[in-house]
Amino acid sequence: MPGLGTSFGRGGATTNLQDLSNADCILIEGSNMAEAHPVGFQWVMEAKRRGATVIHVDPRFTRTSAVADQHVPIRAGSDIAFLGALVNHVLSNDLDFREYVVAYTNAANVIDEDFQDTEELEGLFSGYDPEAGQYDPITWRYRPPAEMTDQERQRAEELEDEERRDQEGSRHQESHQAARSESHGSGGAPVSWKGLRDETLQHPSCVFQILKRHYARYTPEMVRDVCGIEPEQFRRVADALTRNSGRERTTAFCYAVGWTQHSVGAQMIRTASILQLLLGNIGRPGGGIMALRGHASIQGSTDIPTLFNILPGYLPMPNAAHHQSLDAWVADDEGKAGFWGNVRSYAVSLLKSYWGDAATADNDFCFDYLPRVTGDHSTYTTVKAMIEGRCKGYFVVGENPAVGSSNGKMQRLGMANLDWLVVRDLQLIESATFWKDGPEIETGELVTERIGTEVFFLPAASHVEKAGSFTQTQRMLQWRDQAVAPPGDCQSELQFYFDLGRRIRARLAGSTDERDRPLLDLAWDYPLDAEGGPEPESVLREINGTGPDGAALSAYTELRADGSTACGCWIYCGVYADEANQARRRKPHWEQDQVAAEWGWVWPANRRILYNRASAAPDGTPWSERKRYVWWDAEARRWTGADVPDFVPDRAPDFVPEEGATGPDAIGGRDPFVMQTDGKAWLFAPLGLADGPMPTHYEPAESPVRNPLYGQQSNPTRKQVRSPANPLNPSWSEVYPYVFTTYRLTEHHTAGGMSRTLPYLTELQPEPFCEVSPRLAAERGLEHLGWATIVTSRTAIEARVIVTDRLRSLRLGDRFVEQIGLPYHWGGNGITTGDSPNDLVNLTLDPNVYIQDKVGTCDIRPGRRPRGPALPAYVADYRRRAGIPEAGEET
Amino acid sequence: MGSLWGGLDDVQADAGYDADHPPRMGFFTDTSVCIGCKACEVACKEWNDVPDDGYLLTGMSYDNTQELGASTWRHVAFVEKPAVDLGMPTVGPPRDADQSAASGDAGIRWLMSSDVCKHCTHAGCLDVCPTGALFRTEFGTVVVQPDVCNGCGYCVSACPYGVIDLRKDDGRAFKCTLCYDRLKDGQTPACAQACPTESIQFGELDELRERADRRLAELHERGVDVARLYGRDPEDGVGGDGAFFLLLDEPEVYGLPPDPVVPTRTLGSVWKHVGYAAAAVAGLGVAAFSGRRR
Amino acid sequence: MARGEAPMVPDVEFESYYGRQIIKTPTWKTPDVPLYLFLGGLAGCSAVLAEGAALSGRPELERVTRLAAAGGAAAGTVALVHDLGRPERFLNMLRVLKPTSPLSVGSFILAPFSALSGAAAASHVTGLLPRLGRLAGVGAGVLGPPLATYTAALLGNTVVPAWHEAHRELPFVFGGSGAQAAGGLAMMLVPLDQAGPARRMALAGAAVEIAAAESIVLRRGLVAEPYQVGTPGRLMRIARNGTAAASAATLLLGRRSRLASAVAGATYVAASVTTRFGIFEAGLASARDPKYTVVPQRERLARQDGSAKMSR
Amino acid sequence: MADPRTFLGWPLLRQVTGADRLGRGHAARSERSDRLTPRTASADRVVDSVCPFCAVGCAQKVFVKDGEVIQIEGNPASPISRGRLCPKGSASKQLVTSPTRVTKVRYRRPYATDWEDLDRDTAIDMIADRVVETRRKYWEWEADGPDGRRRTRRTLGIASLGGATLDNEENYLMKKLYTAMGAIQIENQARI
Repeated sequence: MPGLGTSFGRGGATTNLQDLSNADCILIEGSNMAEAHPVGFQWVMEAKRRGATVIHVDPRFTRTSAVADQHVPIRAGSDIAFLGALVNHVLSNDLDFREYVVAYTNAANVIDEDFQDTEELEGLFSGYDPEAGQYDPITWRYRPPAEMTDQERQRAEELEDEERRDQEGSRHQESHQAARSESHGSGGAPVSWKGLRDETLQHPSCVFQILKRHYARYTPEMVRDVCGIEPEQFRRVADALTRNSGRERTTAFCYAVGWTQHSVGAQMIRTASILQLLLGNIGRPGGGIMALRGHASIQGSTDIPTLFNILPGYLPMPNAAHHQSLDAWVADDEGKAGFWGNVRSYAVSLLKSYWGDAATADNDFCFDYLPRVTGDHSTYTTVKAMIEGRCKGYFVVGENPAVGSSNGKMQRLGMANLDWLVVRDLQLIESATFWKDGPEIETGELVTERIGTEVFFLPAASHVEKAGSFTQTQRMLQWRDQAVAPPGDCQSELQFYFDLGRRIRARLAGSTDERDRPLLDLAWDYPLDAEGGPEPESVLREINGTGPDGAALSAYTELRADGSTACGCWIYCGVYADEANQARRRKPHWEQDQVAAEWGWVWPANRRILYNRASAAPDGTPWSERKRYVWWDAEARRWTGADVPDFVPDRAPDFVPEEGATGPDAIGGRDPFVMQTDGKAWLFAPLGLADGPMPTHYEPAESPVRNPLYGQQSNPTRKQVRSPANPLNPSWSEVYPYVFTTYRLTEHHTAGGMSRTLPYLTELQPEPFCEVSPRLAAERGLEHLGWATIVTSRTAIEARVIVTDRLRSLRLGDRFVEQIGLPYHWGGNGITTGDSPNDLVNLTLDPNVYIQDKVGTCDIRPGRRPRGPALPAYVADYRRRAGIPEAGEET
Repeated sequence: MGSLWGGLDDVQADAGYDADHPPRMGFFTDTSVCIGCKACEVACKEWNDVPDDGYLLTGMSYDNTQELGASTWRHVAFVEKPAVDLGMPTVGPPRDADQSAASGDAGIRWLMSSDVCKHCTHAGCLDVCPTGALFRTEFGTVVVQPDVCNGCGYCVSACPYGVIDLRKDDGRAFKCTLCYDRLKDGQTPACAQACPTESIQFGELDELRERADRRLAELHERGVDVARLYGRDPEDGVGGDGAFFLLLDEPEVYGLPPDPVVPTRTLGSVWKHVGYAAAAVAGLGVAAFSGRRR
Repeated sequence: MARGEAPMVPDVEFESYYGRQIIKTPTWKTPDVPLYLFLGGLAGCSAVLAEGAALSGRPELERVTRLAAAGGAAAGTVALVHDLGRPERFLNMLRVLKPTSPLSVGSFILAPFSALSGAAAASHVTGLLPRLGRLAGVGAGVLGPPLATYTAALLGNTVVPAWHEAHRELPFVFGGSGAQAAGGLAMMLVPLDQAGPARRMALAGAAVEIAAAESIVLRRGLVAEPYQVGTPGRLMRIARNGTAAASAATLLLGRRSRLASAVAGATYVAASVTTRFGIFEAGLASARDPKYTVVPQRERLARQDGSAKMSR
Repeated sequence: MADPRTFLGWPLLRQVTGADRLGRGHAARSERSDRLTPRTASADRVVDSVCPFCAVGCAQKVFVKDGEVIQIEGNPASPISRGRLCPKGSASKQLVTSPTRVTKVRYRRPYATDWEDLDRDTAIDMIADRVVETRRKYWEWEADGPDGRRRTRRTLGIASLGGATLDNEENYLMKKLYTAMGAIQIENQARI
């Protein structure tokens, strides 16, 4: 999300699936779209049928590669080197879409003179504090404009003091940084002013030149040595991308967890954003970056987050160090340019929807009822807290961490140390039965009779037994009606949590303790449906927001900061416009154009392609007839086109905002990125990312090779979860010489709870297997369909062996790197069972979003793994041989 | 009377339906856009309540379904082949041609194809079925009537493609019905509706054949010379298939017979020789008594 | 001309889907179906002998052959119904009469034959309604030869390579083998003086069967291989040798020694059964290996010089 | 086939007298084949839904008869999926009607070796008690920050994981309740 959020201002896919059919070239990387999003892939095939070139970059030759025009085998985790080289190719051959780049990106912005690049500091940017493992972004700022009005200069100093206070004052400002980066799901990071710009792009410190220098060493030969991709094939990809960009042609990118699940995940997406901006593909039909989300409503569960560091609409959870009042909480972004400038009205509206009448102006609208975060409370840190006995109660709802989360053993050790655990799911998943049949029971590391966790398994309602909305990968909300009643004790989470909230409030009814006020004042009365649960549409209406007269609002521009409006999630305001559930619209596509605006509802404001102002030239005319999409209608003095314009509807292309304008008024006619405080897309991110303004290739935490580009081996700001249960394989170790990467199969669903329990799916892929190249099979004596044991410093698992040419031995410089493929769906329960590959994965997290590095090193041996206590002994022996200190202090 | 082999324009009329019968429906499976997702296998089983049949990792690439049979009416085949024998130069930059069959860097080809009953113009299974359980529907498709079949198994030996089989614990023969019940209600068969990339196309057979010819020409023009149609020719050994294919390699690579022929084509000769033999036996009988007394 | 294990045809190069068979292995169960093939032949030819015996006044021969015809038909029907997946629906065999289905045609032969041969045998044994019995016998006699030979169409009209390639010879194998069996059985149970026709029937049948079977086994090309190697090969050789020995014994001692006649008869019957099992197993073997389907079809295509069998 | 005893229903007669002389089509039809209709034709209602598996959001039609789901297939009207589904989406009926689905509350006592029954109302009461108790026991008004103690008003005793498979409305109520409760260790699949 922050990858897209900081680059463009919103953290969601910039386009939609149908639009892929308008692309002239589609690059699929960090995704196996034909297998993970097969029905969405029809649009890629549509483009292919019209002559588009489809390129798939993936460590393995998958079902996507089978129908792609080019498959580029790449070493897992080395994507930034490949994409950086493409950026270098574009810049050094002047193949960028210059008019687009100058007008719509911050290429012309000149950066602070104190800024130093990784070229000068051996892989680090200026402002790195080695002890805290974090950056101080002060030197990454825009250089102030030559002449500034007094008001601007005064504002600049004010903000500068605030920045300095932030940096020196708080050593533990991770969550501040994380909250800031994650909160750019909607609303770019705030910079204090538009900065000095050299539109000739010649100034040595302008972003364009900095980028050129930064990626100068990312050559095709470097790509061969880092990624294992032959220069000749690299050039074919580069040609395909550049030939299919510009006024007449557009290229689209598709990615998924193949990019997000890395310790440099956000930066991989940043590189793609930079490349697409240089090629001028953002905001245009057949262009953009399609973030392919995994679960049905993962976009929804970050827009309306069950996440620790954000509130609905990407409002940051208040941070104890900075936000002790409503004003402090909104100060960071209030008043800046762009729609994010109205953050106070969004925040107050949220507090009104939480605490209703109890929230008044004089009590900061109950701001003080909000709990505050003090750093990283992400799931892996919480699991560590469970192991250390600091967290006692756990709800696991529609998720299966024992198989789906990384370092499965830590997950189970954590759950074994709880007082109570509530699991809500359709089937008895591994996370509910770890105490009875988990892997640690077999090895003796845990003993059932000594696990004190009290476990409640409450059956859940399926998707046809409850009404509600999902938010899909193209930011579309689609409503589901209820088909049948939930059987037996099954109930929806809506029913369960409403009931739980009611019972908790009943237990605290008489309390005069200040602690309980937030619960007692909570606006928790909803109209009830036939089964006694809250009426789902009433909750959606609350999310949409209501005005002073209680009527449903239709746009977030109607939200006010005076408490007269309430809104559960400001970016979803409009989903209940005109008192109608817009997400429930089902106008058949044959009665609409391809944009199909009357099917479901897309946030924000039902806009299907974001930043579509950029689909028109600076003067408002379409870049070309072939790629016409949104343009300026001179007579009607309005923006018009196939989609809801992502711009101020009546703002002329030549409009220049007056000095000191704030919020939406500060958006100029040539600023398509309306959520960014400078209206431009960020090639260079002065703020908002914990690990640097420009993506830089770092090796994963566990890598078979040294970082050929810099002395700095891994991401300097990566988040390490230091725990005896999370030892790391030393890099380029002979004991763990191979790379493994986990992935999904079409026939199964993530942790297997919804597919390994179904005969029709299990018979399609019945047993866990690993995919290895013929060369590796020969080297380690692995037989096709035989057994293999894969071991890392965490644990060892077994899997059947599939020897296939689809896994290529990659030549990196003078040596071969072998990659092992591991589908991760299996666990101890279900029709067929097996070991969970995620048990192998180490916890090294991306500093922006705390997602783990799914790539790691391992060893592989023929035969099944040891059983019982012999397993931990076998793994410990490996650790010893690799020189990893036993359970002592991390080196 | 009814024709036994060779071209046949109106299979329904040949099976006794009057002139206002609906057009002949069928499948055209364009394997060049198949992504091997097996949605067709699941959608078919879900609609027809076909039982699951075995959890076995076969090692045959991603095909653990193995073959068509009584409890598998759709089967997606997976073949991993080196791209070298593509009949096209793979060295040097590929033309801008649609290389859907090959990975651009001459590494590997991964063929996928969703196999199904061919609903032949001259169907061996239908011809040999003694009870009339197998019959030609008004849509020109070939269907087993489960309330009639007594499990004699003759159809299993008469199918040149090895599609139909007896279901072990049930005793009767089963195969794809081209969703005969859905067709009666004007609906699309479950597999065709589910197929994400429309590799499986359902429609009137004549129109599908035209569409297939256009697609073949389009692929040849893009340099994919290995593309060929299989079962489209009304003059082939089964009179052309109701469900035909666009393949990217020899048929036997997918487990399909290169030159399938309906046994009925030689039935005339079979009956003739049976007649001769019967006469011979009768002759023997007479001769046996015409000789000397003892 | 003993044939060794070595197949006549060298190993051939062909592509397949992981070596899996292309056509399905026939689902007919053994011993049900091979036994049915034998019993059909026995019953059919016994009915012919019975008519001959009735006309030529050989009461012992008539009694044995009438019982053999009726018994064979009944046992055959039981074997056939037992082989069905849904035996309770055996009557569906008479739902339609399909000339394209040898089994449908066969059902309309077996059913009346069983009735008529049963009636003839019953009337003969009980003496009731002799004229009707005789009439039924004639009917059975007429249906005898078709019953004995239609089973060849049953196998010949399949896609099983070993059977389909041999569809011209199989009727003669089955017809000959049926005659051989009927004659043999009669030689066992009928006194020498009345068994002359049985001997002649057996000898002639054997000759026809051996000639036809050898032309199948010795055929050039891959498809004869299943009849040469493995169990089917052995069975075919045992049957051929058995039949030849029985014929020699019949010629030399048939007329003189009651014991020799009985032994020869028994050998004839055994050889006939073995032939059926040999041919049945050969068919299964040719279905299980894809080469027997692919290679001959490739050769056929090549012969038609790749004419537009498949539009490229 | 028609009951062989009713002479007129005998297909052989239809074969001999009709146009289907070889008995390969019209003559061989059984009554069942004539009356055959798809089970969805007799559904009580068709409900608009969306596949619960991945984020493409394929629209589904859910056919219901006598309170049971009899079919789930793609909705051709959808501009995203055009009526198509992947293998998982196509298995949706089996997902919602799976015999191994748990429909009764399961409860495991601390240190116990097996599940036991527990009625739902009691279970939710017990959970509410535990939430209140754990919240009280691990409540924290302030925490050490870089600039000294700062007000946090939260509990670190309770955590929650889950929601990418849940509805927006459900995630909303969960975050609202947890936030009011002071529980901040709230996470979901966006993190894995």
